[in-house]
Amino acid sequence: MPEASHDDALLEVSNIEVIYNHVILVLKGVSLTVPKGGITALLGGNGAGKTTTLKAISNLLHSERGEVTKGQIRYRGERVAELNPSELVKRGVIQVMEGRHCFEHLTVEENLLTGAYTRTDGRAAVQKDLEMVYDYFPRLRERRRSQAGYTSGGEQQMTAIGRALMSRPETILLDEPSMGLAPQLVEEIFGIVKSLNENEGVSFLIAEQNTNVALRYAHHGYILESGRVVMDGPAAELRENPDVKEFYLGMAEEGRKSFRDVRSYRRRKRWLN
Amino acid sequence: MFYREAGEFKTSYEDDQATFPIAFDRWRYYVIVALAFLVVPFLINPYWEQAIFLPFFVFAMAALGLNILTGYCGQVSLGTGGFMAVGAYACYKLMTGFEWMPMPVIVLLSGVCAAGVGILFGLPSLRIKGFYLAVATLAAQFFLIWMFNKFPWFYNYSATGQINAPERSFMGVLVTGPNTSPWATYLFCLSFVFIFAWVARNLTRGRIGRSWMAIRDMDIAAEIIGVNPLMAKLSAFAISSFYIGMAGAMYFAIWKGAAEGTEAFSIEISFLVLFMVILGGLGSIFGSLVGAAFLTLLPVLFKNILVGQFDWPTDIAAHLEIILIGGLIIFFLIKEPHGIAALTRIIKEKLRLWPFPH
Amino acid sequence: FPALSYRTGPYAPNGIPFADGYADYLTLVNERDGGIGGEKTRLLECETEYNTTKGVECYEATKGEGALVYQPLSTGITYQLIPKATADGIPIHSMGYGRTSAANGKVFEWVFNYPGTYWDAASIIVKYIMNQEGGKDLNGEKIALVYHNSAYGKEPIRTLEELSKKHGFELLLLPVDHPGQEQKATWLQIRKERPDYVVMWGWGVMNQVAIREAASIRFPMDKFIGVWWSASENDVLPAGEAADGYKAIAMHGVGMDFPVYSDLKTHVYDKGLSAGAGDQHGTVLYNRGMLAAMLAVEAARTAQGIHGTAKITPAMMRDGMENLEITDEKLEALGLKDFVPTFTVSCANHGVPGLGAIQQWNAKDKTWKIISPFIAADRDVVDPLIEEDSAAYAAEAGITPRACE
Amino acid sequence: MFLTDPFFWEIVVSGLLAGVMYSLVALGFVLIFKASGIFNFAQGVFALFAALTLVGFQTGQVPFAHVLSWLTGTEIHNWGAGLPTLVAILFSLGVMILLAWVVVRVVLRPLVNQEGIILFMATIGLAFVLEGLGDLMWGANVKTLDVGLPQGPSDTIIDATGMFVEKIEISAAVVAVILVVALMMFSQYTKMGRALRAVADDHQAALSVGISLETIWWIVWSIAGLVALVAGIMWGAKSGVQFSLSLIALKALPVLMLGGFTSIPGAIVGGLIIGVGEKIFELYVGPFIGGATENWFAYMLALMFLLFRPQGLFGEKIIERV
Amino acid sequence: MSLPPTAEAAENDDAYAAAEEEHGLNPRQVGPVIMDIRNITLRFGGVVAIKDISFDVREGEIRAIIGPNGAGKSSMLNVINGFYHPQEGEIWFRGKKRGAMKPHEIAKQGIARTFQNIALFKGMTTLDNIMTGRLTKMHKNMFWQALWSGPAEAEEIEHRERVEKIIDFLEIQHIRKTPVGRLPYGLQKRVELGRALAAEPQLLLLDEPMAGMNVEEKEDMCRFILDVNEEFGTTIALIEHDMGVVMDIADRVVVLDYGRKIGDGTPDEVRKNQDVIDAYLGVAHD
Ligand SMILES: Nc1ncnc2c1ncn2[C@@H]1O[C@H](COP(=O)(O)OP(=O)(O)OP(=O)(O)O)[C@@H](O)[C@H]1O
Ligand SMILES: Nc1ncnc2c1ncn2[C@@H]1O[C@H](COP(=O)(O)OP(=O)(O)OP(=O)(O)O)[C@@H](O)[C@H]1O
Ligand SMILES: [Mg+2]
Ligand SMILES: [Mg+2]
Repeated sequence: MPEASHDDALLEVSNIEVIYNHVILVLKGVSLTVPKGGITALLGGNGAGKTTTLKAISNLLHSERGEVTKGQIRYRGERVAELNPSELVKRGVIQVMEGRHCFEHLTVEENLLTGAYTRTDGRAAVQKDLEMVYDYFPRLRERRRSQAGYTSGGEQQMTAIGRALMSRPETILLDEPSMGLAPQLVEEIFGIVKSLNENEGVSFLIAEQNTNVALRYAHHGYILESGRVVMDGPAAELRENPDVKEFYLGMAEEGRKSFRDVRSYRRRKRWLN
Repeated sequence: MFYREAGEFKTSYEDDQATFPIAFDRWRYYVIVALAFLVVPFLINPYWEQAIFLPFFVFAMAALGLNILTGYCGQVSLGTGGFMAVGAYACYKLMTGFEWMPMPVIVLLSGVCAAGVGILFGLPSLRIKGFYLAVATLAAQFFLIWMFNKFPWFYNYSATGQINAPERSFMGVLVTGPNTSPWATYLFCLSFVFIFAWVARNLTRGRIGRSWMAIRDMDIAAEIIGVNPLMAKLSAFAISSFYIGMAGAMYFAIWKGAAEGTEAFSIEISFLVLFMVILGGLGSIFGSLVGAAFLTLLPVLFKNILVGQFDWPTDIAAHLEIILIGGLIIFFLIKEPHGIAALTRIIKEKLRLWPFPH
Repeated sequence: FPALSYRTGPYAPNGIPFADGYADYLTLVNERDGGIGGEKTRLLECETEYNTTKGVECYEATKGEGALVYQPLSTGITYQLIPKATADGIPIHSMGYGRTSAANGKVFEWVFNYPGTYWDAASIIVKYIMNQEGGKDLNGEKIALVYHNSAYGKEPIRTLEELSKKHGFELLLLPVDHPGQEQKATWLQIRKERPDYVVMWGWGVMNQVAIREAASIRFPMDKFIGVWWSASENDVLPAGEAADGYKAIAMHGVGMDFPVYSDLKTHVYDKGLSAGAGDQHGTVLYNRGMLAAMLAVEAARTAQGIHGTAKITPAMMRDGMENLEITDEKLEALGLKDFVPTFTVSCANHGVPGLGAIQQWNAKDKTWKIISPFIAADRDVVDPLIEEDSAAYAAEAGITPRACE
Repeated sequence: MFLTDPFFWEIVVSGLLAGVMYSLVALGFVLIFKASGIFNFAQGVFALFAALTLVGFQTGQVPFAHVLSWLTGTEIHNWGAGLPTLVAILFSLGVMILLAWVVVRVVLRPLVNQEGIILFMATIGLAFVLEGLGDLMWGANVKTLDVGLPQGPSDTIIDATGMFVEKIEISAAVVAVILVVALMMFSQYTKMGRALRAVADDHQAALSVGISLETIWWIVWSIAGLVALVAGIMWGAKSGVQFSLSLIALKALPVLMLGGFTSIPGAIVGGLIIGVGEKIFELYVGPFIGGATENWFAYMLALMFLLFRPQGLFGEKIIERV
Repeated sequence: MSLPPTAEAAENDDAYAAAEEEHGLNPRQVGPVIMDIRNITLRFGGVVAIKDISFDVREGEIRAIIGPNGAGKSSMLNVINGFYHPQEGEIWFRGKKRGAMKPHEIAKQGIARTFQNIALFKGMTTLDNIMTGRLTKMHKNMFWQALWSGPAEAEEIEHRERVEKIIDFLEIQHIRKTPVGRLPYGLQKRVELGRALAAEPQLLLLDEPMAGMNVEEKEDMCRFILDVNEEFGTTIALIEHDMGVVMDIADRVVVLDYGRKIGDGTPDEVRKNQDVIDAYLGVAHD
């Protein structure tokens, strides 16, 4: 897989601190860069702060009573803090939120169309992309007329992703895209990511629990633990790192062990001492 | 560094469930109660009684009730005024019907009547949800008021439909009628609010409270894990209207001494109480009290400052007062949508962390 | 002198002129003759928004400050205050509103409602109607009462029922709920029942809508008579031309052609002392406010006379009110000739004289005009009712009526 | 037996017309609810405020005259000359748009993503502010509003049918129909329409796809302002412009329930049903139970409907899913 | 781990032997059929979510339901706990045919579940959420509740103790008093499991319990599920998209595909089933 060079950084997060409800400190100085045309993976356990990071970038925090208290985020050198979410989308940054967030009263198709809200290049183009999305997710074509609220978890997940694609973004923030999707769909999704990235030069920042897949497709990876970046590097290297192996890929030295006989003690993570 | 949990070791679940797990809070609470019961009665004068304390107690009671329904069980109701009216008229009929009945019993029974009506108007809530329900409860509001105004039996066929509270004494002290002494009415209402705030606290921390909150937060899931929506919702309506009914009874018999359905229990009351609940904090007993205090004091305060101190023309002052109150409400909602109670909680959390920012 | 005015809320349009009139007259008294018997009067205005809770709060707030007499200005508030004030020994003057049976001074020692009560008004209106119909009884005639569905609106019902028995007319009761913006049904009812006269006990927006609706069903305006609270410019103006000919009962003269206005101009308006926006002069309710103030002042004078002191207490004020005497000379002197009929309050009767005239609206030059002499109420209908009701109250409140010799 | 009653049809007609008047107010509610899930209780006060402003411009009142004269001791209450009606209407509309902007900025933006009830309360707070402001600006006395709409009963109809129908209500009906059609067009055939519903469903998701809540809200609240102005004119011409005008909101609520909070045609249909229903009940049943039933009957009627259709006649179905 | 084994666990043992030879299952306590689903068909207007599906769940086993997105898995769970009412077919629970029942009645029968889109009570703390799981087991009436001190408190504490055991078991002591709304997704899933366990169900339905977890957390989750299954003998039916997990911990797997049942049997059988590979697994799973 080609290593995207780092010099032309598209998105720069320089040690941000995020506080919810004025008291809960969640991010304790996170810095990362998303290079133009790169796929960057953001890994980390529950509560590590992945979602928070993405929300900080797409400026959705204040609606959750959270705020960036330190550091700053620049997109193409522009300070994100000064832009409101819709301006960000106009600049081509779009987020797929964790846990679906479809417009439940709208039909699947209407959901997809709202994705094209900021677009100005005429109905025809939009229609074309709609077809594209349906080709990616045939299941959605079948359910296009039914209210999103009544579709299955996975269908909602597809809808959410499709909706993001509809805005012809140049940077996509994916929060746990694989969640609740059938295995072959997961592969397909990342296939789509790959092709968009290679053919259309779309850059990705992907928060993902499915480290296995994520590291296979990403160029560069960051590992977040309780609000701090504890490790980062080219995906290939990370895949080889013993800790990553054990804790994120579930491979012990002797290879993948069955979920039945996982030992209940844990080796202490090296980077924590 | 005075506000600490450190050194607060909970050795048993009792302590852990205590209302005030932190010693500091506990002591402050004792002090306040002591002041309320032992000191204020000696200082109180008619103005404070009429303009501040009685309104506060009455609305605190109503707010407790509404908070149980709206804050804990998530059913928004705009029928508060109507249910208060039920309490008031029940109280009137009881007072005039059974002279011998001791006042506390009358107030309780008034609550019971209201509870009955509450259950009746609670039934639709099984099918109707959210704002639809909220607006639907207005049906109760308007219908009840109309009824009390329409059928002379409710106001003992008096010429104008006014109801006046006859004099009644409890333990040899006048508690209703024009000749009561402030401390008597004060203590009477205080005791009621005190006891029932405590009851509310108990109800909401236990089994019933949890089933209410479950319904509030996600009714379908609640039902699937075994909460019976019928029981939960109706019990919430019943208890809530019971409180509101008692509030109505105190409102009429002890505070106002006379009332006229159409005016005294108008829809404004419903909104006022809802405000108290929301500003104070949905799903918080303490919040109900704070909210009630806040919204009963505020207008009096403004009036006294604007007219009393700066002696502005009353009308300008009055208009300004409305604007200010409206503004403040919005301000608070923005500052902390979950009410003053939540605000204090945050402050506490900050205090715990103090002197560190987080 | 506390004035529990209401310059905001749904009824503000009526509250403002009254309050202004009340205030301006007291100012006049201070400015022109340096107060009452040398004692400057002080006006304690307190905003009630026509809301009992606030009203009571006002009462409690002001009673400490040497309030001599209360003008609750709302039937609701009056009912609240009657027991309180009686207990505190402060007189209430509910002028043409409040609890009618308070006219019985034996029971309601501290409450006064001269110069007239709702029940008087009801019977006066009926009398007037009889005159219109040529003085004979109203057998087979039908009178509809359109009333504000509240304590206030219900007041006249009892009297009218009595009168309908006596004069054999049919009474049709049509309540209108607060606020009364929608009265289509009511007026359809009227179209259906075709009453010969419509009497209205309305308040606030209800009046304006009623007059409109009446016009729009082409009900003859001169057969549509309102009580004195449905008799202000506010009520007729919105209906425009349509309101022409609408009648209402008046307890006092209308318009500005009373000498007192010249005084007001010189001593109050021109000094920029006029209360409120100062745009209400001469309106019906402004005059009513003035009347209230005038009566209060005269009562205070009387009280000073009786007790021979300038500084009077509420109790003395009460005596003053009870022995108040309004004579033509007095009115002449005050520049209010023929403003009100003369009367003398007595220990037993706090509701004298119970006279009222009929005023009619002229939409062209936007003025009211008194079109009848002052008519007396039918005492042998009203008085028994008063007796009865006050007796009931006495029983309920455990008052033993005092003997008035 | 009703049908034989000569009055029955007149009752129906006047019920329908009354219904239209309710719908005018209900429309404002629907718009805002549809577009943001906010139950805007201030709608009634909007109508009052709009009407007050209109009269103010028409008669050339000086805003805050009373306050000014109290502060400065001046006695100006009137510019002397007022504006021609049409201009005045445009100006008032401008004011409403400005108001909408302020509301969005000051009240709504900080409250993004809060539960409905919080926003609902905020709008009540807003109502208070506007009440006070309206009185301060233009004074609390009753004002007559005349925008030159034909007044009084229409003779042609009387001659034709013997029914008394107010001209102004006919114009109200016409205006209402136009409004409804226009608004339906707006929410059906523009991408706005879809965006509105999206916003109502999920503020955050809407933000994330780049819908600017503020713009949407500003537009919608402005339109609601326009609707309020129309309602204010119609009701104001009927009963004079004064505080009570704000209470018409209460007349609109049952209409909303019945028609569905999210449906524009629902507002009209609901209005008509309520209007006719309450009139018939008042006239045929009312007399036996003492009259003045309209207020609660409207609500009871709506309640009955809801028991069968919890989302009202045309409201969006409430999604229940785990 | 120290909840006393429930009655079922005990009675399983005798059924266990029989069960073993009749299906050469791995030697685990698998008893008689506890739930039998017969010819269920579920339609939503046009959509047929489930088409004539039958399968059974045996006492004490871990039964996995897999299938592509929109196959009808969650719907099936909704049918089982009475939230959806199938147009056709019947459900037998513990040998009795189930009539029309409300979800909360079914819950009382001992069926608990977790949800795909987390359905925790956002306004409450972890502790309270799990306590709600025990509502079906608490009975003190309103009067005692109002008094609190006395029976109500005693009951509360008794149940609190059991809940604390579950909290320890799931290793979520540190968030005991945190409002669940603030918890990260993965922990919320864990709390939800706790809430279901609190009801001490006989049949536990899990809808994608491991979605949104990394391997480490999945391992924990598996351990919890296995422990529950082994130590309380709780029967478990779970939906999961992670084949690794399913193949490892499930005793038997049923495969749905757009409403149809295309496979049923032990993991190995299913893994080899060609339809399943085409419809779902894509590449044959390693
Ligand atoms: N609205 C909120 N208020 C308070 N705390 C919050 C809020 N949202 C998240 N948190 C806290 O922030 C921390 C990080 O949450 P976040 O959702 O970013 O983690 P995550 O890496 O996305 O976890 P997961 O992989 O489970 O989604 C968590 O500990 C959570 O408790
Ligand atoms: N209440 C409903 N109304 C209409 N259609 C529904 C409803 N519930 C489910 N469906 C449809 O039934 C099908 C099955 O839904 P279900 O949620 O069971 O899928 P699933 O197997 O859980 O998929 P996933 O793995 O993505 O969760 C889906 O196509 C969905 O759109
Ligand atoms: Mg996350
Ligand atoms: Mg599912």
